[in-house]
Amino acid sequence: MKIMYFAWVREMTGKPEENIELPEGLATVHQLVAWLKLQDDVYQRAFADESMIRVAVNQEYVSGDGPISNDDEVAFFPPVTGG
Amino acid sequence: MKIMYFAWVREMTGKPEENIELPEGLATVHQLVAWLKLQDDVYQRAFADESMIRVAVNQEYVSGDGPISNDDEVAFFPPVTGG
Amino acid sequence: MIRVQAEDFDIGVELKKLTAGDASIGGLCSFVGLVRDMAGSDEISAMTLEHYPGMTEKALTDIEAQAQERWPLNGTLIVHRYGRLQPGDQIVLVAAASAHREAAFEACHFLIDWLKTKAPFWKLEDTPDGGQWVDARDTDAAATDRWLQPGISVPTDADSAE
Amino acid sequence: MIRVQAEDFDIGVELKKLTAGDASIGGLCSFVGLVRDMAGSDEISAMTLEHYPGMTEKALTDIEAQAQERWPLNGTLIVHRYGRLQPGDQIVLVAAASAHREAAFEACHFLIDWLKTKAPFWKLEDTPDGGQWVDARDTDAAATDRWLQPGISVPTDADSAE
Repeated sequence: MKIMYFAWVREMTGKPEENIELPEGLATVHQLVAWLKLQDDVYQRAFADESMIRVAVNQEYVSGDGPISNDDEVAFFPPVTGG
Repeated sequence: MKIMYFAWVREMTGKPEENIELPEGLATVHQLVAWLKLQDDVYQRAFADESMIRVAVNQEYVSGDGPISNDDEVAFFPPVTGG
Repeated sequence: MIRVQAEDFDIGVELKKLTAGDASIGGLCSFVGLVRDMAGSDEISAMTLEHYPGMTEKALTDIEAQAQERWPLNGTLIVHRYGRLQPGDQIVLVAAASAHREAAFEACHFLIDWLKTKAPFWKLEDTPDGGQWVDARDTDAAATDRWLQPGISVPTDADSAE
Repeated sequence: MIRVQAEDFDIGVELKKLTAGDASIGGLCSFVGLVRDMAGSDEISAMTLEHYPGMTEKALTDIEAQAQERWPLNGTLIVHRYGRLQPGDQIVLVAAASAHREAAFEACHFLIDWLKTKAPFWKLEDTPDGGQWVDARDTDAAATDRWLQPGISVPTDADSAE
């Protein structure tokens, strides 16, 4: 699975993207985030307030209970501020 | 007094403008129109439906009871269709 | 800034002039009216725009002043052509620049709505049946009147940074 | 038509391309967003626009498609820049061309409102206190939501020739 981070989420995780092997049993965005938080403090801090995080799976917005699989591109970022 | 005509009002009167000496006693736009209609059939026809005519005195919109004087520039035209 | 002219205009050049040197502008809304080749069911091969020199400039200046009174604007622009025009030709450009996007949109919309019922221009269309003066439309009068409703909100400076 | 690019754009050239050869267009509404030198009380010396390549193009294409579904449009355009920008620089251009003026205005307004809450761009402002990520604004969310109201009218072709 490819995970991407943008804006201050990228700054807090310290990387624009990473590739992981999605562990068995992780089926939703929520579960992925919970698992990441267990791996390292930087994810704890980046995802401290999940209400400030938006998620896209394969470049489409999804909610926290959106399904994920190991072939997906998952992106985490703050609410957008373009225009 | 300078009187100007635009668009189909101009076509019906047959002239873009004319200068007249405003007769004594004509104090409003309505009275001027009534007097013009007495002068020639072309004004009868041009002002047949006064609801279709807009009036400006010295380049400002006025209603039929707007005051006029011999020094004024009075213009008659249809509802505008620019833009 | 208002201008009445026979010549065509370049939107890019006009808008550049309007915003040049003012970095407090956050939004610029513009509208261009063009000659359509169809009006109702008659085919239009060309049209001629007549106007009332002198009063036209006065009316446009007044419309601009009213927009600037209603919204916090950094600049406004009206360029209107007269004379003979072909389908596809530009007729009019209106634009409003503001710190805020809503003000720019509303003011620009106001400019064209008011211009359509207040500026002394008249369209004569060439049709297969000869020249025909365009009738004023009730929808234009309604579009003008809506800006007279007390309910029309003028955005405040406070909560809508661009 | 959508485009995401670092380079500046020429409004006049872009709009010309959008309307060229289509004489059934009666109205063209456009909006340009520019970098303001003030946001809130902090002075902005520059900003950097980050985006999500791939998803950005998808999101903009989707926003355009939705506008074209809601209004009778002859064409739409979104050009959005990324990278480092200075006060006064152009950030985004949206435009909608239609036979009818109301459709052009509403669609153009819709494009920028939706873009502001749906397209994956993020602004990092240089301030005297260092780089600061711009917060999303409640007013932008509200501006987006208003297009979801059932009361929003889509103009019909019948009674509003340009």
